[in-house]
Amino acid sequence: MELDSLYQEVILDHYKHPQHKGLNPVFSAQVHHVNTSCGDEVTLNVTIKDRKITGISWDGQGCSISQASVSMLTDLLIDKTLEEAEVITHSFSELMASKGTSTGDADLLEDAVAFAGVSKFPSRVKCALLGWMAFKDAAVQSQGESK
Amino acid sequence: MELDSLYQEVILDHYKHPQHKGLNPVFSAQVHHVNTSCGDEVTLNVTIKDRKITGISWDGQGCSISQASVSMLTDLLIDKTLEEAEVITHSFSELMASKGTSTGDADLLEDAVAFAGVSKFPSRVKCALLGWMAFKDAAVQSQGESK
Amino acid sequence: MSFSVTDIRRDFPIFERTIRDGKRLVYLDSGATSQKPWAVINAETDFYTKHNAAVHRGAHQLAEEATDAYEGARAKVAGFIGAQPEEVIFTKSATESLNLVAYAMGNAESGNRFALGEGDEIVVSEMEHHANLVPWQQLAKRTGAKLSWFKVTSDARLDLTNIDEVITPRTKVVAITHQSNVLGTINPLDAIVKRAHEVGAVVVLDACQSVPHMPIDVAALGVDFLAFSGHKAIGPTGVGILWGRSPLLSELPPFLTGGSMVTSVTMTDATWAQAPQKFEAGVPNMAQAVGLGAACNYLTSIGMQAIRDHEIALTDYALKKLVEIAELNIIGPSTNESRGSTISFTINEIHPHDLGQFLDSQGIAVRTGHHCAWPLAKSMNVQSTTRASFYLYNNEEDVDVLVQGIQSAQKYFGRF
Amino acid sequence: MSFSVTDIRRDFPIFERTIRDGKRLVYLDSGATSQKPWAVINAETDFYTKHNAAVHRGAHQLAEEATDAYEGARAKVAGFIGAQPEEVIFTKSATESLNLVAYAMGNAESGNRFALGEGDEIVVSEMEHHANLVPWQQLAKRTGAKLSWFKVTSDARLDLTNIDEVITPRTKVVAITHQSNVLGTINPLDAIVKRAHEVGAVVVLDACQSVPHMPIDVAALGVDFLAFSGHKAIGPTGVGILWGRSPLLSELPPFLTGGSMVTSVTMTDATWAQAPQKFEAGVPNMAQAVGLGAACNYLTSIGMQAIRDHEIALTDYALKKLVEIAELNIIGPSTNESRGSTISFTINEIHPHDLGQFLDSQGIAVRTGHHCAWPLAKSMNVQSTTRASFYLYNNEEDVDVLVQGIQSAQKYFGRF
Ligand SMILES: Cc1ncc(COP(=O)(O)O)c(C=O)c1O
Ligand SMILES: Cc1ncc(COP(=O)(O)O)c(C=O)c1O
Repeated sequence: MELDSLYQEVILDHYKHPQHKGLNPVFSAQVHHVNTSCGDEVTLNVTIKDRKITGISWDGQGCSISQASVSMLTDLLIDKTLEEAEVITHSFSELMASKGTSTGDADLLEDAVAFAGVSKFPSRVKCALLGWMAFKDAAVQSQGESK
Repeated sequence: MELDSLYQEVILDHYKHPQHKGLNPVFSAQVHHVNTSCGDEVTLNVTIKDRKITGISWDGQGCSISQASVSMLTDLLIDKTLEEAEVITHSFSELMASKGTSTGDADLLEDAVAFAGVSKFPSRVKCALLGWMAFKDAAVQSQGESK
Repeated sequence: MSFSVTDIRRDFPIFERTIRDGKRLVYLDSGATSQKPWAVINAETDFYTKHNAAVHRGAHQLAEEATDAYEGARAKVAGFIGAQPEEVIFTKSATESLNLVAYAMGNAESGNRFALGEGDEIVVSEMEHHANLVPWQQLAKRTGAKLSWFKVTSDARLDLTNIDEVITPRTKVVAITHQSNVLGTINPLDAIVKRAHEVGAVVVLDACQSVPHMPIDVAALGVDFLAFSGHKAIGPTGVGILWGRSPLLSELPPFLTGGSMVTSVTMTDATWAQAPQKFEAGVPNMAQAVGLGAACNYLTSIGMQAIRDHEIALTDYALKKLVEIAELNIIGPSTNESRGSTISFTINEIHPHDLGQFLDSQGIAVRTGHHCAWPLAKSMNVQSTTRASFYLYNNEEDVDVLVQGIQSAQKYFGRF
Repeated sequence: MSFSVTDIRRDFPIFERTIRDGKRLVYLDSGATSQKPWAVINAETDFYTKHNAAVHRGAHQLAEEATDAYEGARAKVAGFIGAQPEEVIFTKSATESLNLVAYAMGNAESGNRFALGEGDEIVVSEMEHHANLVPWQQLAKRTGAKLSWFKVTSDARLDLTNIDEVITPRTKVVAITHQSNVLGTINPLDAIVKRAHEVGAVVVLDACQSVPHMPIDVAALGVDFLAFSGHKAIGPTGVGILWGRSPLLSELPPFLTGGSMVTSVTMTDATWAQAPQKFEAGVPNMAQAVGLGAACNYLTSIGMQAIRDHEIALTDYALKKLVEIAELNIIGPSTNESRGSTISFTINEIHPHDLGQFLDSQGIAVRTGHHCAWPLAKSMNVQSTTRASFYLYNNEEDVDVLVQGIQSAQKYFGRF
């Protein structure tokens, strides 16, 4: 069933056992993003020190894809530099735009390659990207502040 | 040719030789009507004394149907009482609404039965009625004033 | 019985296609948009292939035929809702119809009964679709009028207990939905109309979810304006209706301006034609109007009361089956009283978007999300729901497939 | 030659019918609305029969396909005029597109570059269609801004001699037609765009009569907004386009409000989505957008330059033949320089309405009247004209039939 390529076990696992969920009151940037077509939302508290992401905590409401994606994002990006994060973010965005033609760079994306199947469902790509868009925003904001 | 039923000789004759055209500066009501879909216009100066139409003069610009119709209207209504005029106006309106099924009441409408053919051309009915609608307005106005 | 879903489905070509891997299409998203019968599609084609010309303008045969077709469609729509043709305005959608009234009121100058300013009030409700909420918010902002609203009770009904405080002598307009597109709730209009007219306010009815599904007679409703969309009533996309009482349409200033809605134009000024032309600037959506006329005829041939009865029976059946599902919560009246066939629900542990996706894999089309009624979702304390909405081409088998689909989804997502 | 009117006509089913007593249809009213090829009609039918669903909303396959079709159409239209998809807004007509800009500017609050008030100026011209005149008159009234305009010269051109007095440092917007729907005149834009941008004004182009007839590249034109109607470009009725530069669309407030154009909504407030969604409230005219996409593809397959060349040749031929007719006066440029294939004229002694009626009896469809450009008629000193407008499906034979028809009319009405 094609649905299985969307709902990979690792995705549902992150959905049921989200990582770094629960907002840390200390942060260098806070962003709140909403997927306006369905109402899914995520709040990210990001802490960046000397261009290094020292912490991401989050809260949110939404479908398994959007919530699992934020959860994996935290696993992937915490302790990375902003430069490394940008490479990963870019790679994830490209995977999402691949319409099912890419399997993703497992070295960079690790478990998040499970989202390859999402790219076949255009209406769900937005779900998977919600947290990543929020992170981009947070990165820009905290850079602005550190200047 | 069906066109001949529209452009009866008597209609084109009135168009080329309009009756009572040229505005009389003395009147009890003046009205200006425009057919907004084509721009045809007519101004009527109507004089009514003791519920009798003693004079109608007019000026206008427009197609043969609209202009001939006003011209015939003046011939028909001058020297009639308002009650007689209403009967004639009503009869003419009915003829116009007949979609080609009526030949018109020649006793009442005289030459104006030539407009029977117009009723087959829905877009021209408005042209034929332009002067008659203006007259109705003028009659109402001058009654209002005489009260 | 004369009401045969099998026969009706044959008139709707989309049911010949399949979904995903050859699944039968179970279309339960008519609340968003309805499917179209050949009668409607062919009416548009017929217009384009035989009578296409700009209406009200040309001195040629095609223009005459196009005008007849367009005005004939207006008469059909008028007959369908018990109105006079000159009270029926073709717009592009219910959204435009509602914006039309709101903007036109904003154009009214003082002295006009529609003129609004500080101290005046606009009343809506918490269960409005954004299309019947945001235009009024904006009108309030532009004019300084105050926006107030009816709340929704915990059993998904309009709270009218404080009607006299909500609709006050300062209220100029009450804009309310006939049937909620989320809850299915059908609102009682009598008390609202009575109170509104008592204080001299007009009632604008959002009838998007009622006109397609039940017999509507504008005279009997007592409201002053009514809006609906063709595409939810088996009609084409790109056409909506605004109905208004004649004397009100005469007093209401125009909205869109341009060709065919004027009586005279100079470089600095213009005067307006009578309604409905006053509200139909430009070359209209002729083919779509003609298609909507055909839709009204089709619905009439089936019978609006028959459609309503069919949907009541289907809703009965669906509610009974759905409440049996463990973990399923109906968001809306769980009884079949004063409600339409739109059923929204949530399922603990499965997000609506995931449920919708799973159902889609089974060929079942539902809608998920806030359904363009965000404040309602907040007041019902849900972020998102799954909505199944039924229409004349649905039957009990569709309900069964839905119920099975939900149960399979519970298994699928419960596997860890 | 690859441009074959015979082949093209075969694609347009309406040419299979006859007029009055079996006369061939000679359709010379494309300035009002154009005929539709099967490619367009079938695109709409295909949407309704296979992919119909509400776009941007559902979690099901039909909704995905409908979204692809709708957004695909946007990309086609964008490609057709050299724009980016997100700069292309689907409206119901050019009339709505122009009203959109005017109303949205009226919604701008002080600080916004579009905000207008006393002391500000709006510039139009005497040759505007009512659709590009009345909305600006109304905006001027609502905001207190002043309306000024370019005059038309006796040889039917825009009088730009006083451009620096007409467009002043107080001018906020210049709304101008690309090609007059009466005169056929194509207006030179460079000087207007240059002067407008010099003073910080935006240029809104009414491209109703140009986009269907010549290659258009919005980047090359230099204007800021551009409006046209689908139905004049062999597309469906009920769909129009507003194109605008991205940064301007970002700053311009919305017009119609409702579903799908918001990012969040509370009972009292709402925030807006990005363009183009910000300007497309409600379930859009999906089938019509798809039809317009097909129209763009059809026109591209014929070639817009080939169409322009064909019309230039046809206009050459027609002007030459028409000026030979005694008593005929061309209302518009009598040479073929900077003009489209719309030719208006009067004939001494025969009123346009009577001429149009006579031509109709010969199967020839022309338009008569003021053509929704009343101030222009007054400035050209005519009450009404007859207008023949050509398109890709017309040929020299059509011109010959028209000329014969006019001559017969002169005999017919000259018989007394
Ligand atoms: C130059 C021009 N502008 C605007 C319009 C209005 O277009 P529509 O009626 O399709 O909205 C037209 C056609 O009627 C036109 O010719
Ligand atoms: C209750 C209600 N009102 C208004 C609308 C808006 O209708 P449309 O999007 O067709 O303009 C809808 C549907 O989307 C609706 O369900």
